[in-house]
Amino acid sequence: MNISPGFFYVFAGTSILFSLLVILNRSAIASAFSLLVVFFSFAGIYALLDAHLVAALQVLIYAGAILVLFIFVIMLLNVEQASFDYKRGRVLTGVFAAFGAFGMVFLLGRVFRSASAPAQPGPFSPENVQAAGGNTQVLSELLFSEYVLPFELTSVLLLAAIVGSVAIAKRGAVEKKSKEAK
Amino acid sequence: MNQVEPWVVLSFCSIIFFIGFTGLLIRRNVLVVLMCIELMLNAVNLTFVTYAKQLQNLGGQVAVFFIITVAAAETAVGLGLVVAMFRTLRSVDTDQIQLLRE
Amino acid sequence: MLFLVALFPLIGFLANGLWHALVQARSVRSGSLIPGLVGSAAIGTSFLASLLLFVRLKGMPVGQRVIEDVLFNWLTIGNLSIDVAFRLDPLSSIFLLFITGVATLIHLYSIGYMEDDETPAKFFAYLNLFCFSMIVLVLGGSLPLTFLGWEGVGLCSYLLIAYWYSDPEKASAGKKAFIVNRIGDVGFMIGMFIIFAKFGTLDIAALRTLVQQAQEAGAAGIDIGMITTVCICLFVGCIGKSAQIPLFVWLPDAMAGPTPVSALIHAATMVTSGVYLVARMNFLYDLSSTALHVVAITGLATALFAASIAVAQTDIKKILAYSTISQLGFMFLGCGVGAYAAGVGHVVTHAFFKALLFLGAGNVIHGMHQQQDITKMGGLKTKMPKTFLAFAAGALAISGIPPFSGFFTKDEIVWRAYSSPEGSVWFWALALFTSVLTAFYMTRLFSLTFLGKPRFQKSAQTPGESFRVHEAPAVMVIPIQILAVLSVIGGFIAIPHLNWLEHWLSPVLGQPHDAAAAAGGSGMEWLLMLVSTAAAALGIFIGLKMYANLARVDRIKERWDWVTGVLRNKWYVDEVYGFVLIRPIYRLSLALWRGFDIAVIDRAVLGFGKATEWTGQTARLIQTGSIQVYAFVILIGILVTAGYLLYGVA
Amino acid sequence: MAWLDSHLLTVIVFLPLAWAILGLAIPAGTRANGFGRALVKIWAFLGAILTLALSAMIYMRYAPAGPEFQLVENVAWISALGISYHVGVDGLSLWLVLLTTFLMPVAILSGFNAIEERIKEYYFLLLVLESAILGTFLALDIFLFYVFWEAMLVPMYFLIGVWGGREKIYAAMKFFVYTMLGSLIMLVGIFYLAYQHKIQFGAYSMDFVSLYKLQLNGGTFLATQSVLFLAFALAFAIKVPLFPLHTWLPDAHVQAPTAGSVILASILLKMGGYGFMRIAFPILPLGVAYYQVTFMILGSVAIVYGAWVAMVQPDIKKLVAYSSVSHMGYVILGLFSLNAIAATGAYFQMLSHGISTGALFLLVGMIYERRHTREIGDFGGLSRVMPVFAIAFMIIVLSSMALPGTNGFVGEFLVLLGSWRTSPALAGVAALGVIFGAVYMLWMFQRVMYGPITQKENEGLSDLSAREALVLAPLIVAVFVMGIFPNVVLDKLEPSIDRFVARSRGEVRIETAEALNPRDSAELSAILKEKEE
Repeated sequence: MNISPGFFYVFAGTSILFSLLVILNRSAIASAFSLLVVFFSFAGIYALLDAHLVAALQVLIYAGAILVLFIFVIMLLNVEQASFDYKRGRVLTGVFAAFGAFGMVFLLGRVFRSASAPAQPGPFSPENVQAAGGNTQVLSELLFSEYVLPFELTSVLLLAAIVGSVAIAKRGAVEKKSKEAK
Repeated sequence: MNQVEPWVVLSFCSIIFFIGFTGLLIRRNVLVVLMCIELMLNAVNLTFVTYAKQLQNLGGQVAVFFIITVAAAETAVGLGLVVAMFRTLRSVDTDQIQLLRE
Repeated sequence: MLFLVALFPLIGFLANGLWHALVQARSVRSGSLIPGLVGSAAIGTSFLASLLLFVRLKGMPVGQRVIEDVLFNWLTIGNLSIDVAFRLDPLSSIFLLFITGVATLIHLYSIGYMEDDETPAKFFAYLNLFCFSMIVLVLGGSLPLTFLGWEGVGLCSYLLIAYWYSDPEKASAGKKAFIVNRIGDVGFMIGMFIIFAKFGTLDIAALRTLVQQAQEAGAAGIDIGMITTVCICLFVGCIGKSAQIPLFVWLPDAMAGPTPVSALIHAATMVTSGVYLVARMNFLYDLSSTALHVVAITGLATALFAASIAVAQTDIKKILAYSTISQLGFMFLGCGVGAYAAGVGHVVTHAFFKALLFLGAGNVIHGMHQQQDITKMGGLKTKMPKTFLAFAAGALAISGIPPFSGFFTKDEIVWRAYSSPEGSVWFWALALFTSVLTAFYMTRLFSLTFLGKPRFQKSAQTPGESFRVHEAPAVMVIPIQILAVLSVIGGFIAIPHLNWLEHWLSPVLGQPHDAAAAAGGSGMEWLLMLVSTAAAALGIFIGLKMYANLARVDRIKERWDWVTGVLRNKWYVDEVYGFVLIRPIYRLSLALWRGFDIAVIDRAVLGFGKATEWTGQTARLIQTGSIQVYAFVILIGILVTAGYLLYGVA
Repeated sequence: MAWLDSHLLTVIVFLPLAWAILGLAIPAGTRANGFGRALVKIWAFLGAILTLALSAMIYMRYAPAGPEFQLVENVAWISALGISYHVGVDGLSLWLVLLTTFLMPVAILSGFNAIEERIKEYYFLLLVLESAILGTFLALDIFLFYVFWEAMLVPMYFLIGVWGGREKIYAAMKFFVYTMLGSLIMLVGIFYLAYQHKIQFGAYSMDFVSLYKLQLNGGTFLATQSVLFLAFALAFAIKVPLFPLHTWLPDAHVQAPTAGSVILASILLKMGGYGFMRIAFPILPLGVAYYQVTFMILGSVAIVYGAWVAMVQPDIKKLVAYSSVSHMGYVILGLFSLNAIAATGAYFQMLSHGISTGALFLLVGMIYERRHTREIGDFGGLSRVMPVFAIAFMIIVLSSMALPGTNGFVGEFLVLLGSWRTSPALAGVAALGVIFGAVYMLWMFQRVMYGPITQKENEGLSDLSAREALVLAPLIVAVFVMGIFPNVVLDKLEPSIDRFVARSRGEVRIETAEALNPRDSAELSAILKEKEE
């Protein structure tokens, strides 16, 4: 694929390193910041793969919205002191999980490697996309034409998520109130 | 040597995915578990984008768009749950929530 | 026309049965007159119809004396087709006549006997049902139809023996009768199965034709071993129904029923149906001398055995019951030596005199207020003169004194036992000895009951001066007087050499062997006749002599106590059966239920359940409720599956 | 009318269900007045009567000389798997349907006084049960058959478990687990058959008509057919129930309410026999041949064993339950004899067992209602206080012990007559059942009805009421009609029985069954093929 190996390996190495930090760091807040680095590295890889819109969304939504939310909740709950030293069973699990994960990666890598290239590439070659006005424009057109129904449905999903999180977060409060009333 | 083969990118995705999965298994903090899920979702996103590039089909990127939306919704609900759980249990330890057991 | 004979008793049964179910069951006393008259009218009409049919049959040419009446097809499956068809031929006409005739008399008698009963309608309904079944048995044109009657009479016998069901012993006696009969019935059924498997038909006439054709085709056309099996299987049925060794045990117990029932069912008609069946299937028995020998030896052994028991009994009805068994043995002896006509002849005369004896005993019991022990009777000659006379005729007839009916038919059997190609001197000698015994025990019974001095005043069982022995009412006397006349003259149907009966039956039973020529001419026959008369006279003489002095009898009894004890206890046959068959089966059943059904099968099934539960409990441990553990398991599952897909296949 | 004509079977199958659902609308809870409760009972009774009337229409329409299945309805259901809604009637199903619709009003009527709690649910379940049973008998698609077969379990489970006796839960569970075990294994068999059909004919099919054409006689034909046969036979043998799989029956019977026992004994047991006749035999003739001897032995053993164990039961219902084991042994013996006479006898025996055992349970239920005990020892001398009951009881007892002239005789006689041709020895053993049948029945009758009245409570018992007489009368009439005019049944049955025998019997007889081995497979398959054409 026509991407720069140098950048790719830098980004990939960074994200693997910081991913490991995410899961190994004892402090939740440290994990969250490690995750931020991973997100940015991913955005870089997206950009390398000519997925400009996705790269932007990655930065905006993941790094900008979701992660902020995480950090906010961590701060809000202030659970730092609920420390998380790994129990003995947990370490064993980790070792097994690591072995399992390694096995899976090995298997998947073998599959990916042996998979043959597609006989007929699709119409969206970089040249065509460039000619049609760039990645963002083409993607937007697709979203509003072919994928318009799922696109509209996402709004329903988001609405449901909003209502759901409000309901969940609020229920405890309501219960508390009713308890106090009694 | 100035090419990156698709399988390398895809394998990288699977590495990230399984790092996330391992985290899912070993961490007891629900918040970190949720972060691991985000990590896994990102790995999948990257797979989509890689295939979109390889197959010259933008459907993959559209899918990523939707996944990001779903991830946002999921995080909202998930964190709401964490807050609710913290309120009742005063803890975010997964070992405390074993309601499925009985 | 023919079915009417059976229809009348059926109507009588339904009428009386409905009357009982609707009215009498609600404990409304109505006396025995109306149901009795209904029942008697039903069977009486049937008797008249039989007479008419008999006359019609007689008017036909000898070779074609068959009246057939096909009512409807009972069932048809493939090559099995059974019609409900009645068939009247000379053999069944004889049976039909005496059955309906004797039954009519006994119905009339019962009006008097059952006067004080609570549910006479039920009684007469059962009697009518019995007559219906008996008529079906005799007229049935195919084996299944005969079997219908066969089981039907067994049922009625059960119902009537257990008629006074409040007494557990009587109820048990009924059950015993039915079950022992059932054992025989299985033999009958198996006989039918073999016949159907080999000949493909169950119709008697068709079977006869087939057998004859096979015979004509030569010795190769027929499998004698199979015929022998069939004959013996059918004979097992006869053993059950006609109370032969080893299935005779039910008949003495059956005396628990009302006396008219004993007279009708357990003396005159039902028990002789075994003889009817053998005579009916004579074309099969003729082919197998093994089967004939089995019949003859069983009959002879039973005759001797039962007579020996009868000598020691004290219950008037039990004596008559054993006498019946013994006489049935004679009939089978006759059939077994190939002299079916002689057997049938004895059936007829036996029906007359044994019905007479039972009804006479009924009068005695009625007069003595349910006393049945002959040692507590005596001197009834003057108290019941009419019964006495009639009873005397019956006793002489059964003892075989000429010219009473029993003499002719019994002597015919004894003679045939000697002269027939199937017979032998031993048969003759044992039969003769049995007739001495017969004469002896009848004389004993007669003497203890009617002669001597009354012994019943002393009996503590009869309270106060209300006890008065009386003669029975007319309705109970006239039937036995008619029977007495028949017992005297009935034998003339079978006078030697004129033998009307044998000629009448010959289309069915075949021409009799020219026996006289075979065994030393008619001189021998006359000689043996004299001998047997003398034997009977001897028996009577000993009996009279002995029981004139009762004190001496008691002394003899004491001296020979072990012999009389065995005889009094009927050779302990019931006890042996109980020990060898009934109790082991009962225990085995109990053991199977508790030890196998519950202990093994149920435990195995419940063990299955327990194992499942244990598995579940164990598997539950995996369900930690921790999502992370679940996820780990998922990971392993995916790993294994993917690994298998990649490396396992190909 | 034309619409009804073309959908008669569907209407019959679903009418009770619809009727039951409508009946739920009647207010008959615990606080309802007597009128509502009476209305529920009458509503259910009317539903059953209406179904009976409709099934009489089937009887009129069914012409034995016509095509094999009549009044057929066939609608595709799950086409990908070849499953269709296919119903139709032939001689085999006709009489069992009639038996069901005939007994259902009787069973419903019998419980009018006995069931006092949750009556609406009770009658609802009874009607649902009727729908499921009718569906099982009328289905011509093996999957549809299975669906109804399983659906029948649920109402029965609740009938035993809710309105049953002291150990109702135990009995209901035992019943359920036993039956379920068998039917799950059958389900595997069903899928294998459909799969084989795809292999042989290129498409999945679950239709009986097409499954009958299967030739499961490949290289390992004996293994295939014998394993498959066992899979089906297990389900059906549990249902029948065949010794030694019978132990659920006594418990279920004893604990079930009267109507439940009646339906269980009279109809549900017949589903086992029907399954054998509809599925196991025609589809797997070689399997039949392979297991013929085994099953005939089991049948004969069941006859004698059931009779012996029945003899020593202290509880009347248990006695009747074990007598069912004995009677159904004749069915197995007859079916496996593989000839028309025995098969007809077996079928007839199923019907007559339905009538007479159903009646026995009703009778036992009647005295149970009066005395609240079923111990034989608690009775004695009832003839005196209940003479009409005694008459009815006697008639049914006689029918149960196969007296000629009653329905029981025809079945037993034909089974024994037919099986004698196949195996005289086993028929001889089975004939012993005739004796023991008389022993346990008469002994029970004697202890309950005869003798003096030993217990005070028995003195004041009332005789049959008009309703009870009405319950028993049709059964007693059926006893005699079937005994004296069996041709009424046989006429409509014969062609179906002939087809059944022709399908299920190869040339393979009992003596050659042992000699069967794969070497003969070519020969056998040739003959089978010939037979199919």
